[in-house]
Amino acid sequence: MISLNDILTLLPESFLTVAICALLLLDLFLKPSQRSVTHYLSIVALAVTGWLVLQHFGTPTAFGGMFVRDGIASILKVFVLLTSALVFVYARPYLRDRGLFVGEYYVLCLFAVLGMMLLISAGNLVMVYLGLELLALSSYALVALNRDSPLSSEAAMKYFVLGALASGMLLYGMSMIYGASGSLDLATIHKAAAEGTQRGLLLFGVVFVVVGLAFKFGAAPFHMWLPDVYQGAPTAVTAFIGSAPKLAAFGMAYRLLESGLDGVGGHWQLMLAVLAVLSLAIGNIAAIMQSNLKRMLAYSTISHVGFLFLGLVNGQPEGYAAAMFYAISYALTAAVAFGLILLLSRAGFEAEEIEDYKGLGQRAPWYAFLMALTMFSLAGVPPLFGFFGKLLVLKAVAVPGTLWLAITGAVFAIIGIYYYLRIVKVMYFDDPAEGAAAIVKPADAPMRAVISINALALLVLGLTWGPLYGWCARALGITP
Amino acid sequence: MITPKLILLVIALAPLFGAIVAGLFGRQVGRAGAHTVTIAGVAVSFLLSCYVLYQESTGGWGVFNENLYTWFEIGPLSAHVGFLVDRLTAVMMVVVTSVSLLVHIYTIGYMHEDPGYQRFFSYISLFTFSMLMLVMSNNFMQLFFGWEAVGLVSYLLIGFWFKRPTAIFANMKAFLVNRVGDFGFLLGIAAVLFWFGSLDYAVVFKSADAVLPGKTLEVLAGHPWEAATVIGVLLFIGAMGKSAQVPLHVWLPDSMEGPTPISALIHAATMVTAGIFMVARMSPLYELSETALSFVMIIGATTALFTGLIGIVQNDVKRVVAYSTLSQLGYMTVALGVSAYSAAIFHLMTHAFFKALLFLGAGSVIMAMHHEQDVRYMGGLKKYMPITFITGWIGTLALTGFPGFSGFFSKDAIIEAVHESHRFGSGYAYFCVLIGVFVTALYSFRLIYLTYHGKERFVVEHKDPAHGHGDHANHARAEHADDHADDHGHHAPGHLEHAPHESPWVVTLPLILLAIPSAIIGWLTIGPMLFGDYFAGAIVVKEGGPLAELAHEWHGPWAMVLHGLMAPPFWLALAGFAVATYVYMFNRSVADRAATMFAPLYRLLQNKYGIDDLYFAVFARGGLKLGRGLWRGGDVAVIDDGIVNGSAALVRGIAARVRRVQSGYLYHYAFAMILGLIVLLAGLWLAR
Amino acid sequence: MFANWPLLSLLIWLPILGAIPVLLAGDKRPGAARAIALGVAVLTFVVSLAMLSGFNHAVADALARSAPDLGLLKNMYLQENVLWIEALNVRYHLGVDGISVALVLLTTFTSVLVIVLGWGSVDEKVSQYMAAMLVLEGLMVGVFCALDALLFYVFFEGMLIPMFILIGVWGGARRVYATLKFFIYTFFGSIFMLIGLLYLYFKTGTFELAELAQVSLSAQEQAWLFFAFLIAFAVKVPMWPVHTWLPDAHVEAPTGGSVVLAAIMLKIGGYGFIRFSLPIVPDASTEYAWVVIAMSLIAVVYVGYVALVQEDMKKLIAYSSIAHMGFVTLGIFISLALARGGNANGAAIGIQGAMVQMISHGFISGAMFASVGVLYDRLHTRMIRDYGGVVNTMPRFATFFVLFAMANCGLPGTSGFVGEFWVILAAFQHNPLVGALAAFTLIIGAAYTLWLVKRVIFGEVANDKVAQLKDMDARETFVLATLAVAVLLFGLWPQPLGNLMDAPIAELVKHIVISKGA
Amino acid sequence: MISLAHFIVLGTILFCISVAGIFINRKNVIVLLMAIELMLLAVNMNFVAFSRYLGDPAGQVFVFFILTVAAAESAIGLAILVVLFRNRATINVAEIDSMKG
Amino acid sequence: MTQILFYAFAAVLVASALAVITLKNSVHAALSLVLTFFTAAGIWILMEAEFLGLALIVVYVGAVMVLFLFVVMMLDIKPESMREGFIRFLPVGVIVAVIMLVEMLSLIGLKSLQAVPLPENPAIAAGGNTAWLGKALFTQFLLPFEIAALILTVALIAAVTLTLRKRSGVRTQKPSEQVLVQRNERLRVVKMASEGPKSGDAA
Repeated sequence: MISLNDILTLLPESFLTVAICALLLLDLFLKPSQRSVTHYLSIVALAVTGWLVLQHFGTPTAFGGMFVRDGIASILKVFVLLTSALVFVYARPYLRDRGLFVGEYYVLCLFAVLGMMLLISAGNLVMVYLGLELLALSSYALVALNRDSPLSSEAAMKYFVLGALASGMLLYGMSMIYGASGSLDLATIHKAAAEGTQRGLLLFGVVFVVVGLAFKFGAAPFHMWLPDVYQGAPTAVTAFIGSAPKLAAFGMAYRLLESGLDGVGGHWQLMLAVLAVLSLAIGNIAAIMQSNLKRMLAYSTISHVGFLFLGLVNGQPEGYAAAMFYAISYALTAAVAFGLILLLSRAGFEAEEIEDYKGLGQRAPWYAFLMALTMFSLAGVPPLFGFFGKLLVLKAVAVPGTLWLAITGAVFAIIGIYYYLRIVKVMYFDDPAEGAAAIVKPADAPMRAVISINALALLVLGLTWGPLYGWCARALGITP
Repeated sequence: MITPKLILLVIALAPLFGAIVAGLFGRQVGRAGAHTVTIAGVAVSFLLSCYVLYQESTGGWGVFNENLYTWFEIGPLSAHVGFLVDRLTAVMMVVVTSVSLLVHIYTIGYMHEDPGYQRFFSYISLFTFSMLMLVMSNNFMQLFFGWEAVGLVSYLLIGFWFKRPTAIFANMKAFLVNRVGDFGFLLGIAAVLFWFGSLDYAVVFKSADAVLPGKTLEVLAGHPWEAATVIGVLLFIGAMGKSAQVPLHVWLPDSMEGPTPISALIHAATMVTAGIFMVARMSPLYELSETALSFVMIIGATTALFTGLIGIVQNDVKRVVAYSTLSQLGYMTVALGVSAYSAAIFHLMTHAFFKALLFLGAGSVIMAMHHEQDVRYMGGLKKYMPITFITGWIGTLALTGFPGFSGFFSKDAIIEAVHESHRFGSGYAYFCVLIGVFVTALYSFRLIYLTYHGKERFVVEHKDPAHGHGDHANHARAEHADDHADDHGHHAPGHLEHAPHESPWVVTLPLILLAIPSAIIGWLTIGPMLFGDYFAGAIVVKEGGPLAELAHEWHGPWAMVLHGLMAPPFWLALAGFAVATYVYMFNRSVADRAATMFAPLYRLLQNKYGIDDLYFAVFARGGLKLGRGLWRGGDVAVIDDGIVNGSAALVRGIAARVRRVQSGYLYHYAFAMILGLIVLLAGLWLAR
Repeated sequence: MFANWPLLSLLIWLPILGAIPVLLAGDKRPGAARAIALGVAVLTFVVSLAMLSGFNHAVADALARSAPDLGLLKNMYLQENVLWIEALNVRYHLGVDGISVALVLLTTFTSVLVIVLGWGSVDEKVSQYMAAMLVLEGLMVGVFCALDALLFYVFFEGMLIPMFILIGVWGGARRVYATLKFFIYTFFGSIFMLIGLLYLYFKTGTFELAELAQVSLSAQEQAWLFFAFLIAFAVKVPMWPVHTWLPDAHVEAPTGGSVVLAAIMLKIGGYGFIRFSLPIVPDASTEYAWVVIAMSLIAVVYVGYVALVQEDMKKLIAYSSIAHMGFVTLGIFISLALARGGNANGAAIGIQGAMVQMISHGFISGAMFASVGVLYDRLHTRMIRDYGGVVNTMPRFATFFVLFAMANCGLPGTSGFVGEFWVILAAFQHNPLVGALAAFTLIIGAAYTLWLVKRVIFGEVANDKVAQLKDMDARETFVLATLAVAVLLFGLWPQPLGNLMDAPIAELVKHIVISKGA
Repeated sequence: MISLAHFIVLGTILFCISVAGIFINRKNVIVLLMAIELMLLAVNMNFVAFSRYLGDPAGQVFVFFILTVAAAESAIGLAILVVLFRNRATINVAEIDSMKG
Repeated sequence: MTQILFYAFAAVLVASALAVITLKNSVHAALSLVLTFFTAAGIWILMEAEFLGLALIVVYVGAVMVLFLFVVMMLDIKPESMREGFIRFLPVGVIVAVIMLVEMLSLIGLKSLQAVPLPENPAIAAGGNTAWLGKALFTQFLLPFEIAALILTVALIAAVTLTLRKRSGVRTQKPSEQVLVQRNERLRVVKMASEGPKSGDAA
């Protein structure tokens, strides 16, 4: 039966739910001019939730194992909330310019955040599924948020159909796992997998589960939705679905693969290795040819997912810690990248073609510098944050047996460096195109402050990433 | 407190001081200041050198061997700056400083119009310093320093008139050819270090007998080489470069592009003899390898004869003398080859005087002829410039080895030594040196006659003031235009504004001062130097060296002169003299007829056996071709376009294909997913 | 007195942080930017001198205390050792021995000159240029001080960013191609080293160089690691056949960039061999020494010939740099072979030669590029055919140029001679044929250098442009004169360098003879 | 008596039919949605069967949730479809390819 | 008996499923999907999952499919235009589907499944399938149940956000305004001067 503990354990989520509903109602009575209230309140809501997440009350599990609250969950949630808040800040001017500055954006985003939090804490296949769907359904709607844009609706359509297909496959896998282990509870499944009852059926299910995961991450060959959605969705939405959900996806992977299917690790690790190599290859190679920055970032995401998978293929705590660290670093970096696109775009001008960045170094030195930082971080050049993610992941696989993966990763990292450098090249080495105005809006000081801090954090964290990694490591029970 | 050390330091550093003052502060001290200070410096070191020679000869000092400065010291390998002064060194020092001093004085007259006056003095003093360091060195390291330093100075001086294309070509050529020699020389030093573990003469020479014999080096499997031979040959390659031995002789004739005093000092008297000195110095090592010595001898003999032959057909005054220098160097080398080292040094000394004399004489003529160097436009100069004329004759007699003159003693001694030698190739060497005598006489007297005797082949015209200092550019490009002789350059060859006249005293004085030793020094010094044990300790010769043989029938210079009158060399020289006299005094047409009759031979000599052309084709052009091939073929084609940009292009190509997969069609996307699923299932299926 | 200051950190961070005020000065006020930059650079140089004295004191103390020989890479001075990432046991561990000190001094010294050079030749985005230079300096010093492999790697890679910008922004016509080539080439090399380091971490659980030097590895592991390191450092040196980035980079880079690149960055490759390959994988290094030796000899001969035919002065000098760096690698690996052959003395000579060659090449190539820069600033062309007879209009410049040229062909009395000479001596002891091929540089080196001099400096004034040339101003004269002094000083008095590096090299030699096969 | 296998096979067949449907059909998005519904049906079939044979309610509860979510999903899907149609005046999949590469 | 029923249902199920993906007309496809659901429900009821069987019919046939048909009508797509190139892709689809079917069946391992015994239905003990499910749903699965509610909310918001739009130029009653109307808005009393002849302005 439900105890107070269950409620307490679920307090952050419960609070967020209440907050969302409150916002939803409040928003009805706000004039468009007062929309900022929603904006700030939702950020506050995220902040409070974050604070609650960090409080140590409640029990490790609640609702009979339905809900798990462990270190990993807290870390991932905190960063989910953080990146979402950042995205909110960055998105505001963009939304306002395009008449998308509506309550629904915030409500749907918050629902998505809630979905992520539940997904991260899922202790049961049902919870995984529902969390996933809560996230997915909100995302579909968000992508289509700009109702008058053909691109958005097309993107939404593709996203929706493929997403539904993926979750269908995931469910099919779950059904098989259920059939094999006789339970939906991940802990029980873990036991069953370890004992090897109905192994054949279980493995059969695992394949579908991995497919579902791969789709959520956007790993090749289940990545097809990603470029179109990133490009088609309003940048404010791209920024959202491009950053935080990667953390959630990692949480989901950890729950399903580690907490659930550890017993059959050998198999899914091999699958992940294959997907990782594919993603690295396709992501990096396809990104070279892109002329649209959002699309290029989409492909780079795919390649980063490949790297993240490298962390999982060994099924070791170090590997998970590395992958988690990687996800965090990626989410923060992606937030800046999209944030800068949002910052540089203005009414009637999406700053999403790479050409648009010509000579930015002269037009807006500071933002060009931030963008350069971001690109070098994504490329994995020390001393920036992104490098250390790669470092940890490579460290996880640079052991006898998976050395070949490390080398593959390295080789594709070299290919990858090219398109990031291309952005820097365009910004600094090319001269501004004719009539390219100074493209930074004077308004919206908070956004510019925040994004500057966020970008510089990539540098600072590059020098002081120890504690963060320590946190991840401790959460996974690694004692340094 | 005057110690030997101090004296030696002063000897070495005085010229350096002069060089620095003249070089860095030339503008401040002015012309007069420049030549005063440099001459003073050289004079000081000349006097002190004489003092040192005296001390050495009288045994007052004994052998002086001290390190003054440690250049570096890593582990076992240490290199010092130090002096080893014994009689050999002393003789060299005197020769160097004396000739240098005279050349300094001479230069005042020769270069008085040149804008680079101070620079020139600075260079020649610097050269004197380097040369002294070279000869006074007590270790291989410093030897190499001096070796390269004199090379550098010679490079700078040949290219002194840096506007002349020929000059800057010649100096580069000289440097590079010398570098080929240094290549061997350096390896020789490396070899010495390898086997002896030290670079000090004293250590090396002392332990030579103990260390080298039996040691071999097997670079090509199955072909062990004697250590002594390896060292000997490698070091001698260096000597071949410096002393312009065939086949590395090609740079010396071109080096005549430099001002004449340089030709006298560096390319006749001193620098080119560095190789000879070095081999003599290394006699303890060379004595250990018959092979090396035979090698030395054969190279020397070849040089002696064949370069002399070229001298016959040259028309440029300086070039004739240059080829005679080559041939004389060949004689010295032969002497070394038959381990008559002291004979070589002896000839080196005499040659230094009379060859310097001839060069300075030639310079004086050239001045008189307003920098016309072609003998075909000279003749009958004796009435215009008597001193030059007389000294010229003395020099020539010395060169051709007229009994009594210094050249006679040294050259005869060498020929005799070769005759005595039984070393492999000595027969060939003997033949070469004998014919060489005839050839020498021929070209020497030809030169004399063409220059001083016969009728004048130049026209004196009085130029109208209107045309004179014409525009700088056009005749600066003209072949023989010196920048300080503009107003002559654009004249048809053999046309002078005003009659030639005797040179000023600064020029004639050195001629006279050089003529004296050229004539008599042989008579005075042959006794001790060759047949006494003057060089004992400095030069090591195995038992029964040819000179020892000769020493038996040695009865003083007078006897030698008498004996010389019967000996084949004298008659050969006489023959050469006769031919030259007949042809160039009485019947010029013979020469031309001979030229036409033996056209192929004539052309062969004209082209210097085509060696220069060969080198240019093979090494210069070939090198460029090779380089271009490696660059375009290797770097650009294979590495860059092939591998580097190629892989980039490859990736781009793949990318273009990969893009096409992302077709934008929903069902393709779904298809991809399902395909992925199928593949994974298949994988599992196989894994089962 | 300085011995217990954090001098090394100061040396690293002073320029990096100094870049901030320079940037703040902004491109609007180039004067201020230049002044601040110069100030920072000079200050850094002064600090590095303090570091030298501190180092000497420390060494003296150690000798006085007759401190025990702790083994390779443990006898480091002015150490700073802070835990950086405790989860990975990565340490912010700095320290110097003679080798590092020499290179650090070279870095700080060159940086000052580079700033002075940029003073006049760079006139757009001045503050950014100066800032980039300073950051670069700091990172390079870091590379030479790092005793933790990962820290080393961070500096090693971090350097790429400012250099990338320097070439790309202030470079010539094909700068984009050149700078991308430079970046990707180097990145390509280093990433494999990273994997190697991670593997070592997996084996040992530490990135401490000193620890890594002690770990025992199987022959196969060593082989893999050796090649991982080889790629990284061979690209940096650069060795044939991975050298093609250098000519392009040099040609396109601004003068300052070229100088830094040639004078310091290339040295990092050689330094890497000495710090990583030899200590960590001595056996594999011995086994595959022939590979490196062969590559080096090719660099000397092949690249020499390639240099001969270059029409672009910078390209020519770039190729000559490759040839000269060939001596560095040659010396290092010859010595390894010698040491294993029981000839410790020969080995010492070889490594000394390599090190001295690095330092002197720093001066000479720097000077050569600076000289070309002087010409370029006037005529804005690097093509040899556009010059000729420069001596007529720029006698002072010509004097310096000839001097540096002579140093470049290794004339005794210049620093260029010392290193090459020692390496050749060592090479001969290893194998006379190798010695001969190495000595071939005497000829080919002289050939391309003197031919360059002949065509550019000597001869009649080639064209009116040359006729209007002005001789060097005080600033340029200062730079070249300083370098000339350095070149001659170390040519005539190499002993200080020898003393500085004797001890660590002796240690290294002692270390590499011990096989660590597991 | 019918064995568990029967139901699972049936589910599998349904699954494959829906998969086939998804890319045989290259025109009509609505049919795509229907195919997905079929897939869910296959999943449900499995769950029901397993839950029955395991005697465990969880399976059937899961089916209950799946039905709920599927309803919501199709609501959103159709909404998107309507938006798409408004923008494009078509739901022909073959014409919806403005983003590619 | 049950077997026969099962096979019958199964046959219809598969057939109608095939019809769904092959029929030209979307409406027909939707209707055959309805049929599919009916048969599926039948099979479930055979399996004693009565509640879900009925729920399937209610939720799907009652709600979802109606929604589908609604949309189909609303978008009125020409059937014939929607089936071009159908034949072309049929073989591919069939092949892929068959491959998958083979793989899946071979992987599932039917042997072991056939061996699974059919246990006594615990629902009966719990007082019927519905009670059995209800108990689980409201105890163990309470949290998911709540979340499902949230999901429906999201769906609601999403659907409204995407589709609802205020059309301009459409006249509708605004009751709120009707209620708030004031008297003086309805009639205005105009005061005006009384008419009267004046001296001096007779025309």
